[in-house]
Amino acid sequence: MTEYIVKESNLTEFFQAVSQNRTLLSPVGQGEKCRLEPTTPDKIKLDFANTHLSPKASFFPQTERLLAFHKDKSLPNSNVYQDLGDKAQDCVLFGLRPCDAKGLTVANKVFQNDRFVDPYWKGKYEKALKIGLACLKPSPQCFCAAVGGSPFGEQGLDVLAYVKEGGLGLKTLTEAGEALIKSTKAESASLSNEIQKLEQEAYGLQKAEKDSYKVITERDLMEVYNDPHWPFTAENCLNCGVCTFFCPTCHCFDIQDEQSEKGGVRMRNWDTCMSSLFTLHASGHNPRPTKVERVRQRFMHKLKYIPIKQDGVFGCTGCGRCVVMCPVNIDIRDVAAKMCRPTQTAKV
Amino acid sequence: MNNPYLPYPVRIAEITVNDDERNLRTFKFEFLNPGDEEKFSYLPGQFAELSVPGQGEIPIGIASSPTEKGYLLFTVNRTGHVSTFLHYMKPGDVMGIRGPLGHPYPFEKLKGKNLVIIAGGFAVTTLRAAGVWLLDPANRANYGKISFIYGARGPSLLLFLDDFKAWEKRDDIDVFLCSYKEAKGWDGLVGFLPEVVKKVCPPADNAAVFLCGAPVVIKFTQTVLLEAGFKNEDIFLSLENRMKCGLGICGRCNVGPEYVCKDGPVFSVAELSGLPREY
Amino acid sequence: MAAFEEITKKIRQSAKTLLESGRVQTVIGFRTASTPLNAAPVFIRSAEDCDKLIWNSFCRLNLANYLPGREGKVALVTKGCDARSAVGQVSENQFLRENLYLIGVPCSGMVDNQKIEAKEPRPIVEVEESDGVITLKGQDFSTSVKIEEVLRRNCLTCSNRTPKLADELAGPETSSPAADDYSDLKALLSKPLEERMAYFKELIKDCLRCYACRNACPLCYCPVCFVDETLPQWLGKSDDPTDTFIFHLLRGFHCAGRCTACGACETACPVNIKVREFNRLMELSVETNWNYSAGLSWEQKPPLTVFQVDDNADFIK
Amino acid sequence: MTDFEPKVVAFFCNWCTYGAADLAGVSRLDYPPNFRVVRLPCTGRLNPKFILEAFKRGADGVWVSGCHPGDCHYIAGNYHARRKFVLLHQLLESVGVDPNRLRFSWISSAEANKFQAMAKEVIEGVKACGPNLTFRKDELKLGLSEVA
Repeated sequence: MTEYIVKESNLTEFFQAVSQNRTLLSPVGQGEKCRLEPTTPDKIKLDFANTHLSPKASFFPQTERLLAFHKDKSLPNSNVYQDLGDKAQDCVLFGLRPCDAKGLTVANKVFQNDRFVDPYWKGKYEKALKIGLACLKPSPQCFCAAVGGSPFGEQGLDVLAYVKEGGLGLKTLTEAGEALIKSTKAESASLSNEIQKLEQEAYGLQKAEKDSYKVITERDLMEVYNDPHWPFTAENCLNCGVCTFFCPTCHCFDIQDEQSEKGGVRMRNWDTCMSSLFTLHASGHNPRPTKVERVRQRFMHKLKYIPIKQDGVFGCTGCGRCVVMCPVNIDIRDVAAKMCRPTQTAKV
Repeated sequence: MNNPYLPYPVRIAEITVNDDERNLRTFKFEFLNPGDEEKFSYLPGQFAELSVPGQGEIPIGIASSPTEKGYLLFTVNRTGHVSTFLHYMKPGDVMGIRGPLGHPYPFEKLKGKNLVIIAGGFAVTTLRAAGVWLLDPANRANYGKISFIYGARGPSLLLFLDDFKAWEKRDDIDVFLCSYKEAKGWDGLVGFLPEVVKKVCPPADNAAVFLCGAPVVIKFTQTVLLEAGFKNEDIFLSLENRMKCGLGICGRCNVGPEYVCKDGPVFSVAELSGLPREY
Repeated sequence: MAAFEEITKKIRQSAKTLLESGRVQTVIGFRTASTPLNAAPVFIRSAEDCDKLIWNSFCRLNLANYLPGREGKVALVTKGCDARSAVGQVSENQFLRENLYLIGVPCSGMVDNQKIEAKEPRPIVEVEESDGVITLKGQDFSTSVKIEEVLRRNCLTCSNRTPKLADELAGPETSSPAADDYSDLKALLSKPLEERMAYFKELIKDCLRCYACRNACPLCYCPVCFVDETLPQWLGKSDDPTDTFIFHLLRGFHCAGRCTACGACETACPVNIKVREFNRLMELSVETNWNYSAGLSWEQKPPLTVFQVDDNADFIK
Repeated sequence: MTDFEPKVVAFFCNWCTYGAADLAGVSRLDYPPNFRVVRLPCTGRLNPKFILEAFKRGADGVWVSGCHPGDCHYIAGNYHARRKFVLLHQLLESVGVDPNRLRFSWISSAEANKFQAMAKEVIEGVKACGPNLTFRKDELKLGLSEVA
């Protein structure tokens, strides 16, 4: 839509303006402590790589209480679950990396699918204005280009910001984003040439080639599924599920009830397809009994199933968290490369 | 906004113990709030989450037909945590039902066709519902010949026997009941379901099959059906997988890109043939 | 300290001989990882693949983890601590001694990536190692760090760096530092109860309950872990601090007398919890009560499977 | 805290302490009623998770009691149990659980008087600790206040 600049000296004022009547969330802390948290306009960081945990935690917390009931027979509705509702408040997120913003859109299509709308997700997702921060210096593990993303990607964002000489450059992407920036003292400017130039530079700094995994979406599903490399790809795996906990698009959860003598609560907790319990039937039958099926499930889901359901968009956004976090170095880039071509022989 | 996680409050109206081993019970539920029955609009083949406060939820196929007003039926096999707890509950207890979930059998698409319904063991529930629904005067005329083949390990394990005995007397449905093994007092068909299907199955012309049962039953019956000339497109199975949300979100029931809860549980064999066998 | 090239060469040679002679079907060792500051487990089945095997200061994981339930004869590349774990598994009947061959690597300690990050927070692209110095290279910088300054906590107090029970050694024996004297824990234990509880609760407050610590641990081979039991379900699955606390306490308890301080749990932990603190509490107890350390002989019995008639337990009235 | 009546979960071995409790009862020996007994076949059956579960569900104290070493009905059950207790006792004390909350004793089925004395001692000890607030699940988190 339109482009603006904010001078370095006006940054605090700018963040004050965008967070008027809203909570401001932005990455705080260093290294593994870097996370998306409520913060104040004067503490905004521009020099982080990315948050340790993905921002999905702000929309889909590790534990979320959905319903509750009481057991007091003297009151109405005893033993009947009541909606705890979604307590989302208007907020503005500053500093989402484009890969993570795209990840949220992938999860959003699952939480608001063709038949059902998850009210807990929807409330939080739609009450958040999202200002992205483009990546000028991708980390060594980044590969957004390979999965159809860009260091200046715009999906899922209301405004895309980038650090430029003497301040911030802004590009508004939605009506809401435009209205938000208009309400500040940001000065309009023409930045498209600069953005294009910087985007190309940032692409160049990534090791990944553009769209190099696209061929996976074109291959036959069962052929990819039956490739002989899977047992060897999975051999290292500890089934710890760290990859799924850190993934910006992994959205699987478990629903659990807990109760005391006074009442109870139904909540959902992050779950992981790496756990054998995830698919275990009460009868004892398990459709994915060993780690080979479970590891395959994760990669197939990211790179084959989600593209089928979401018009070719990968369920992996190239943020590289799983690459770094995996204790046994199962690198999704290597696996994706294997999934790109038929493998005749199984190799390590 | 309508919250798909929130169950309708229901009261257990009646519990029937179905088998000698007391592992199968049929629960009859009534909605607590007037108006909820209207909202709970379903067709046979769909399922619902039985929600026991403080214990959890289990996805169970709906055994009653929407043509039976005023109540819902579910047959529950005692296996895990929630089903065991449910078996200890009493008529009058309050709990919840969340649904309806999933897709029903493709009744609309199959109008004008002959239908063969094959059930093995307690998988009969949603098929019984389909039978009741099809025999309703409002629907019966839309379909050709209807055959119902139902077998179980023993006569005492045949559920809803009263319904089937009544149907045997009707001339707009052919009912074949069988016991997998000989039993005292059983004068009906005897034999493993696939063998019985081989003997009594009507011709495949202009016909579709609903098939439910244990995996081994499905496997062998499917072979028999294919030999008899049925096409993969015309054989409909109802799958089950571990489920939590039932809304196509929580991610555990998927078979390839399809969610059993949201996109199923009814799939044709043709639809399943291009998918991993993760069910 | 033997040069890592020498050790790597020796490991490859041994692996080749073992595979060619049919002594083992698989060699489990480390390969170069796709990310810097890392080494990945690798399963070698043919002699021509042996050149993938490497050794460096990032071989932190404990490969004994892959033994329980594995079929066929296996050679394992092990540090001192890993060899102890493998020995422990043999004594717990998780693996047959005759199916196991230990290629021991006299260890000089493994590197803690957190300590590296503290010294060089910029993104690192490439790493070189020689003579006890690691050179960290980024897009526009190069920093050198002495390995001994960035060793893992458990490596600084490891008294068994040379795997003495290994079937062969891939290098000359290394000297080990003094054993863990638990002085920090002892100091903590002299503090009031509330402070101790606050310390441990703070320790695990970031826990995601991903159980990576459990899955990376060679001791955690139970077919169904207590956290996964459903009938009854012992632990809630939410982020409830009491459930999380009980998980760590029980995991510590289950590892009592079996932990070899390999640090795999802490390496695997994605939020860098000092998981081993609970194990150390237990090891301190086991050592003081029964003077026992795990994995130091093929014959010894784990302390909780045996007893002395006169075991001391004054606190029981 | 004088009016604080603690709840204590007691794990008793079927062959001895459970009998001692019986004997104390029929002998009309007074003891505090603050504990709920779980009868075990042997203290060797006691999995540490039982104890942690009791605390988690709000028990103010746990008391484990079995046969004197050497008198085990199953020959060595309590010898094995004793080693576990040593570790568990030290573990919980180390992480800040007051040792008065977790008590162990050996009481034979003839020792009704010891049972009485021990019961008093256990309950007094737990009373002195006050209610268990640190090692239990927080009910407020259930969100009940919003529905009732």
